[in-house]
Amino acid sequence: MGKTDLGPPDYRTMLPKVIEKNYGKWKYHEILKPGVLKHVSETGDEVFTVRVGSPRLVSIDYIRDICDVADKYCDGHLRFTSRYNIELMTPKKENVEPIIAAVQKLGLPVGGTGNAISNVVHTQGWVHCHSAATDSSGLVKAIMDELYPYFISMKLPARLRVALACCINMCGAVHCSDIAIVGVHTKPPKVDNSKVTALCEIPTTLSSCPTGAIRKDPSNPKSLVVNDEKCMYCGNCYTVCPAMPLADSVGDGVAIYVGGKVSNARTAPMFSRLAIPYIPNNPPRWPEVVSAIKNIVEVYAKHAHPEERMGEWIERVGWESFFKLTGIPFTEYHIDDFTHAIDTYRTTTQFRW
Amino acid sequence: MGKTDLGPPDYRTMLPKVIEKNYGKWKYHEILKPGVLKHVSETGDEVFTVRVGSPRLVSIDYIRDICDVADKYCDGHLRFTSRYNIELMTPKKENVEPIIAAVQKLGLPVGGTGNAISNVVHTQGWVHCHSAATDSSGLVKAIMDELYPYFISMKLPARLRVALACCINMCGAVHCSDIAIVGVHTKPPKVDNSKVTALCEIPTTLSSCPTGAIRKDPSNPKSLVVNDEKCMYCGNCYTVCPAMPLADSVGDGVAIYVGGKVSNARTAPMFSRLAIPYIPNNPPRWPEVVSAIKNIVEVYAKHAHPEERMGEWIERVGWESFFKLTGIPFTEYHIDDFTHAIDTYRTTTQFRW
Amino acid sequence: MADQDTPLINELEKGPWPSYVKEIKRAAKKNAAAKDLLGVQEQSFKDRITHWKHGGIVGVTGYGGGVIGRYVDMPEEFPNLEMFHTMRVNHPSGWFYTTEALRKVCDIWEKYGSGMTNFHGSTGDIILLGTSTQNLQPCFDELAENGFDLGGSGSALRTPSACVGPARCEYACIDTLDICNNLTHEFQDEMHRPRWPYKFKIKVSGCCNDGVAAIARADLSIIGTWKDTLRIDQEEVRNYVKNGFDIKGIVIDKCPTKALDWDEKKKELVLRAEDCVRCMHCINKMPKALRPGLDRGATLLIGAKAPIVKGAYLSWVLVPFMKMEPPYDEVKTLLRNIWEWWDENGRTRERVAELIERLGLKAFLKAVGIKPVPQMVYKPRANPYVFFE
Amino acid sequence: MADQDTPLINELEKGPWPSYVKEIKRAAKKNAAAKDLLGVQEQSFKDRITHWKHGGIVGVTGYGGGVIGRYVDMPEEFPNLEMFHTMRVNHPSGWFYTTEALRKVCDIWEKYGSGMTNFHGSTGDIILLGTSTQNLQPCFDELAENGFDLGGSGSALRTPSACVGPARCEYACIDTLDICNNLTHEFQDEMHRPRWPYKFKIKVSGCCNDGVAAIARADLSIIGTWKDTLRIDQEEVRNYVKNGFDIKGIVIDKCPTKALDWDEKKKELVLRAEDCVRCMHCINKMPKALRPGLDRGATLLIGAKAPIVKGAYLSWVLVPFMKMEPPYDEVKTLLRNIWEWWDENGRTRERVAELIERLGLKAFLKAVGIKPVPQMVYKPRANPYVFFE
Ligand code: SRM
Ligand code: SRM
Ligand code: SRM
Ligand code: SRM
Ligand code: SF4
Ligand code: SF4
Ligand code: SF4
Ligand code: SF4
Ligand code: SF4
Ligand code: SF4
Ligand code: SF4
Ligand code: SF4
Repeated sequence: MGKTDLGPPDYRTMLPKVIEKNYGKWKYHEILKPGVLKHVSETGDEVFTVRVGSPRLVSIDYIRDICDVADKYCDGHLRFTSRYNIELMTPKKENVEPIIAAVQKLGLPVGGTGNAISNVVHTQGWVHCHSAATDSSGLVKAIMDELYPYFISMKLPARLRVALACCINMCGAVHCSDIAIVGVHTKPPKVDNSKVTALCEIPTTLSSCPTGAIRKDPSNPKSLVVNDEKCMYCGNCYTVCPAMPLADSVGDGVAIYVGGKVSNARTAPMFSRLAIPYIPNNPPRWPEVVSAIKNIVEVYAKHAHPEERMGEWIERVGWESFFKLTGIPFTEYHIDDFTHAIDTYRTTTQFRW
Repeated sequence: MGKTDLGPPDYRTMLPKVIEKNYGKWKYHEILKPGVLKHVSETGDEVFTVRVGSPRLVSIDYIRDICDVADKYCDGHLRFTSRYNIELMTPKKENVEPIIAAVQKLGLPVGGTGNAISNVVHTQGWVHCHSAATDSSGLVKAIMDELYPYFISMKLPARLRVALACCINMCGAVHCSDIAIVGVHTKPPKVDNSKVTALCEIPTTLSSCPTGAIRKDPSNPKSLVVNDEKCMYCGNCYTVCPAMPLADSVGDGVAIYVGGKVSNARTAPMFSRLAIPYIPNNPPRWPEVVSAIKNIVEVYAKHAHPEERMGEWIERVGWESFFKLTGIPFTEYHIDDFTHAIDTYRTTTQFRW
Repeated sequence: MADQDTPLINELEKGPWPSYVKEIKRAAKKNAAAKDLLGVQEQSFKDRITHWKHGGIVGVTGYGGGVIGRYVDMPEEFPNLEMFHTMRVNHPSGWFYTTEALRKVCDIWEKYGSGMTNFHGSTGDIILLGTSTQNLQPCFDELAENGFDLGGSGSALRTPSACVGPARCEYACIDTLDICNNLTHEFQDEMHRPRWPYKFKIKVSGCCNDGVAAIARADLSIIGTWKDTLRIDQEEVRNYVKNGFDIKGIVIDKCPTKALDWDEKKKELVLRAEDCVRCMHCINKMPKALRPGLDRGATLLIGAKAPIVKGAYLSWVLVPFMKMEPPYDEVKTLLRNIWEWWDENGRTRERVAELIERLGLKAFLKAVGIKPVPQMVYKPRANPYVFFE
Repeated sequence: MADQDTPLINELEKGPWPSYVKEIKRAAKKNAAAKDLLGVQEQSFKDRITHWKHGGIVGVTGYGGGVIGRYVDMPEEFPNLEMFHTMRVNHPSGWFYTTEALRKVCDIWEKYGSGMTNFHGSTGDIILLGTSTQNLQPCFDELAENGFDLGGSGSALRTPSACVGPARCEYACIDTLDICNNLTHEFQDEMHRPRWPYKFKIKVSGCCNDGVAAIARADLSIIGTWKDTLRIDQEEVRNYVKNGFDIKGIVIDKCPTKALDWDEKKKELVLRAEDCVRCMHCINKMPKALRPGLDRGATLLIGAKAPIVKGAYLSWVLVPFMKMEPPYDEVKTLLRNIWEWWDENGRTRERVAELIERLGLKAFLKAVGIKPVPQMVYKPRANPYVFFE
């Protein structure tokens, strides 16, 4: 047996020199242009950062390509951001344009800083996850092709965070994003009786269902039945039991939630809230999803005040105005009926028409 | 058998002439001084209203006294407000001072308008209710003796509504008052076995308990036992079963909730929230309760902005500041642990020290 | 009960606020039950607990409610309180009275009751406090002969109430008194014969200042509002400002949606009408200059109640705007639909809001035939647990 | 898998955003599994469903986690994906790398895996996407020899992560990287041997801009803040204003507590320090002029998670302020106390926040030895259901 419990490499061994030297001494920063940051230290040192968009799902050769650039201009160091972007740092201002040229040559965009749409936090999708109600990398690619102009510029009222989860497990901070795209099943699991006996721990499966929709089949003790009325397609049963697949080529699709945020700047963090309950999957380019998102971004860009995040704008004008301005129909699905539902019901005569 | 389902007298038969004539035509009003309103009609007519404080729990001779005043100055009409005050109305300005003199002769205060503390909405207490954990009329009297200066003046930042309920059934709109005083039991019901058989519908009683604290006595099927750990003294069992009295001369007392409002002016209506979990009953004058309320009123009066209700002020400065400024200790009891508790937990790093 | 026997409550004869103890003493002079009431009050002050027992069911012929049965737990000491029931007498809308009518009530109560009253109970009834079982029927009969009827109690419609409204308030957007009176008369059966899962309350406020606290304590809250734009008399606005009124601090800055501006150049109040949420604040502070709009009606909200059992509820917007004109058929139909659904689905002692919470607003809206609109909610759901059809 | 066999996903080679399809194709040139991955992706695009099956438990010796087992549901068509497990490799705090280290990982993955990766997974690991059961151990061993270890999966501590912090950010109030690294090393056992009711995540942000979204997705969110007053360089403030910066619109008006004013006369920014809730906004907008205070530490919050099962949670304030200095014993003790209580009381698949909700924050505070303070709540309870001791 080899080594265990080594832990990750010490970050100190990974830091570029200028970072090591000025660690904890940074004084202020400027955004020189989209994707280019300059940080100034109390020591007078400066570091320039070029932020590079990445598709995240990449080959090892892609990583090697990036390493080549870092070797050439960044003394063999680089980092990734919490949103999968690559950051190439150098103390030399004159390296900035060459870095940009080099990554652009690799087909990678520079941007994602300031009041932009940065990279999309996302998940596995049809590339790896058994739970996925939609694809992840594919849909993100379709979306970012459309939102690309917002990545390479800083013309939005504020930063706009887009995230995507391929099922309602919502891997990533999807539930607190300015725009969250979530894969949803809309049909109850189809019990696969052949698997129940072999693979299913029946009591666990029964108790996994938050609505009590699953019971034993009265006519067959080795099987389960789902009460369709009670099922809300959460997939919790499938997580614990392979005999309960929900995937459905017609029923699977995407919901869009908006107005979440994570930062505590100005306003407290907020959850994203339901804008569009369901759009069926339409690969390879999900045109309906993409245009719905574009519409929301554009309406937001047009109406929000400077430095106002999506959710802050909506709270200011009211959700009734959000639906009016975006033209998105308000339906019974938008009305919460989960455990804390009543806290969303309006207890005032204050509203807009 | 006499008449039934007659319904209440038609309000039209009760209106003073000037009201009848200008019904729906009022244009604006002024507060001439504390307790005196002037309403001006589009017709040019005016009506003057003298608002008179009342203890609510009154003898018929009191009503007759008031009727005498109304006969003399108000053409035999009067009304009561939604907070038990008496309103004497006249189109004649010259009647105002005589009305004031007449009611003051009866020992009644004039006031309760504008940014004042108006009458206390309250309930039955030890005068009539079996549920009462504190007295109502007595405690209100003690409180209003202290708050009297605020009734006859208009010097607060905004109106301040005080209400009192003698148990947590909270008769009245107590739960949305600037200051709400609530009678609370703090000991579980003492099962009166002699009554269980005769007066108690056992299944109803068992199911009345929201926390499932009551069960049958395993050793005596005709009796019930309460799990003290689980009991939150709500009295719901006592409402359905006389064998479950909670009243306790040591455990009964008063809690104070603050910051509620009903109007939709500026802010949405708000619930009152726990400021002081428990003060034991101390009749006849409940000095600890009275001084706690006085303190809250004074701190509010000192710190709130003009036209800022108690709850609006607290929301602006933060509850942490409320506790700091009033010197009221924050305890584990203030932290919600009921069904929607988590909606009160702070999900942001924004707070004051 | 001699004066020296009640040292504790005597303390409450002192002080500037009018004393209910004095009132009981006044009644005690004429009435034995009122005299015992002094005694039991003193007793409670001494013992620091209530001395009332659970009420049995008592009432008048043909009615299931309107009377609260009450018995003292020390009948030997206070024999005149052995029975001490209250009668809830329905008030005329807006609590307007002629002295003649009031004196009549007093005379009847002098004859049949303790002579003690509440003007009013917190639901709005005249509370006649304390009489015996045998006196209930004659007392009721005589009240009825003089035009008074009982209000609600038990699992029934409770006495609706309304703010003074158009009778003496320039803000009233609906005829609160007529609505209250009309609905009360329409639903006499629902009020007098309890047959629902629990109580149901209706309150009517002429504007969202909500003078009867409808939004906090009425299962159906009817609150006046307007659909067009509030009216501004710029001349009067200028007068306010000229007289030193801090229009910025008091009005502009406090508008919840920042819909107002003061144009210092033009000396004009500027309103972004589409942003106004009709909160009344600016109107309240400048009643001579600002007035509600003219296209008037009500916002209907559903479900307010006190904390028992699931915690208190404020009412939820149900119908953002409804015209309110006699005979008020639309609201009557809505009420009947609500009651039908609630009656069918509600558990014992389950208020309508609790039922809506249990079965979902969606189900409720479907049952009463109302389309979902965003005005019903502050915000859409955050969780992904949608039941698709 | 020839190019013409994947017409649907080929569409995603077009467009300005870099294409992951191109990346799979690159890997497919060298690796059969990657080639099949193209095929299964095309298949999913055609069928509009996923083709992955539930994973069985697979792993490396001595560890209970760090690997996600995965199998394709059409093994005949895609034999090289019959097993296609991912390995979660723990990243160096802040995601800083030398190219040397990165190339090493690439080489190892070329040898043992599909050649496809995620830089990074959304918890923060390097995701090595797709290998067989038999390759897991040698791959792991070689990673370990080169200084890399697996991250967390299953009912264990998950890979902690931290924002770039003091390494390249002037806002950092705590040493995010050191805290993250220190805790990760301290709790290797908790990470590698799942034994809790469910997963537990830790994330560290240097300030409340919260660059790792800790407050939304970490059971313990550690967020930098300060206790004294933010620092103002009035000269630089004036420079901003001079250069046309809209200080009123962008800063003053947007301060959540209205703690700021611009004194036009003195040309000074006025701060009411006691009202500042350290939201960072003014600092964010004027980084040359404003800086966090100097008495620094962290606010600790508890409980964020995704929606399964009870709906999503944001973290709740647990410790308003804690000094954060190595060896970070205070937070370590706290973590151990939390885990002990959770482990003892939690049900299977119950996150710590769900347990706190079920048993009450009060009980939790008692168990971990923290005194209640008002900073923990937005507001006190409104309901009267207090359990007195
Ligand atoms: C590099 C990164 C940290 C890291 O460790 O990787 C980072 C870096 C910076 N952030 Fe951030 N933030 C980073 C993720 C985040 C996140 C987390 C996320 O996106 O999932 C948030 C919370 C977002 C949210 O609220 O939903 C975040 C909220 C902020 C904010 C607050 C924005 C607001 O007003 O709500 C600022 C302040 C500002 O820019 O005004 C900020 C500011 C900054 C500054 C200016 C800090 C500094 O002085 O160096 C850095 C450059 C910002 C820029 O892009 O313009 N950063 N920042 C992350 C870059 C992600 C990316 O590739 O796009
Ligand atoms: C790989 C990753 C998505 C990605 O592409 O980035 C991922 C993938 C899975 N997540 Fe996740 N989660 C990943 C980050 C997250 C996050 C984000 C985070 O950690 O910051 C969350 C939200 C935060 C949280 O923990 O609540 C997240 C919330 C979930 C949940 C819901 C948990 C909950 O309590 O609500 C599940 C369901 C479960 O645990 O059964 C889940 C379950 C899963 C499983 C294990 C599905 C399953 O039941 O087998 C997924 C395996 C997919 C696969 O094919 O490999 N994953 N998952 C992320 C881990 C990579 C890494 O280690 O860096
Ligand atoms: C007479 C009465 C209606 C009735 O049918 O009986 C009434 C009458 C008026 N109210 Fe009221 N309100 C009356 C109960 C209420 C209530 C209900 C309550 O107190 O339980 C409220 C809600 C209180 C709350 O929010 O908790 C209420 C909230 C208001 C407001 C909004 C105050 C605010 O800014 O929050 C106004 C507007 C104002 O005065 O600025 C208002 C304004 C007025 C005006 C000025 C309306 C008018 O133009 O005539 C009346 C004189 C007010 C005064 O006292 O200064 N009235 N008003 C009630 C008098 C009660 C009393 O005896 O004190
Ligand atoms: C007399 C009155 C208090 C007063 O002094 O003003 C009153 C007195 C009682 N209320 Fe009430 N409630 C009175 C207005 C209210 C109000 C206010 C309102 O109607 O605007 C409320 C809050 C609003 C609401 O309905 O939620 C109210 C909420 C309750 C509750 C809690 C109901 C709930 O769903 O939370 C109970 C408990 C119950 O129903 O078992 C209750 C129960 C009672 C009982 C019947 C106690 C009982 O179980 O026997 C009290 C009889 C006391 C007695 O000795 O006569 N009373 N009660 C009020 C009725 C007078 C009238 O008709 O005008
Ligand atoms: S979001 Fe759902 S489908 Fe996507 S990776 Fe996470 S668990 Fe799998
Ligand atoms: S999908 Fe969710 S709601 Fe439906 S049966 Fe499975 S666990 Fe129950
Ligand atoms: S609040 Fe309680 S004690 Fe007081 S009258 Fe109402 S039910 Fe009786
Ligand atoms: S007082 Fe309430 S909690 Fe206690 S036993 Fe009775 S019903 Fe249950
Ligand atoms: S609620 Fe409105 S309409 Fe009714 S009295 Fe109060 S201010 Fe006037
Ligand atoms: S009524 Fe209220 S919302 Fe409308 S303009 Fe006036 S203050 Fe603003
Ligand atoms: S969270 Fe704060 S300290 Fe960390 S990178 Fe973002 S701005 Fe800087
Ligand atoms: S940090 Fe936030 S709260 Fe503090 S002064 Fe700046 S903007 Fe206001």
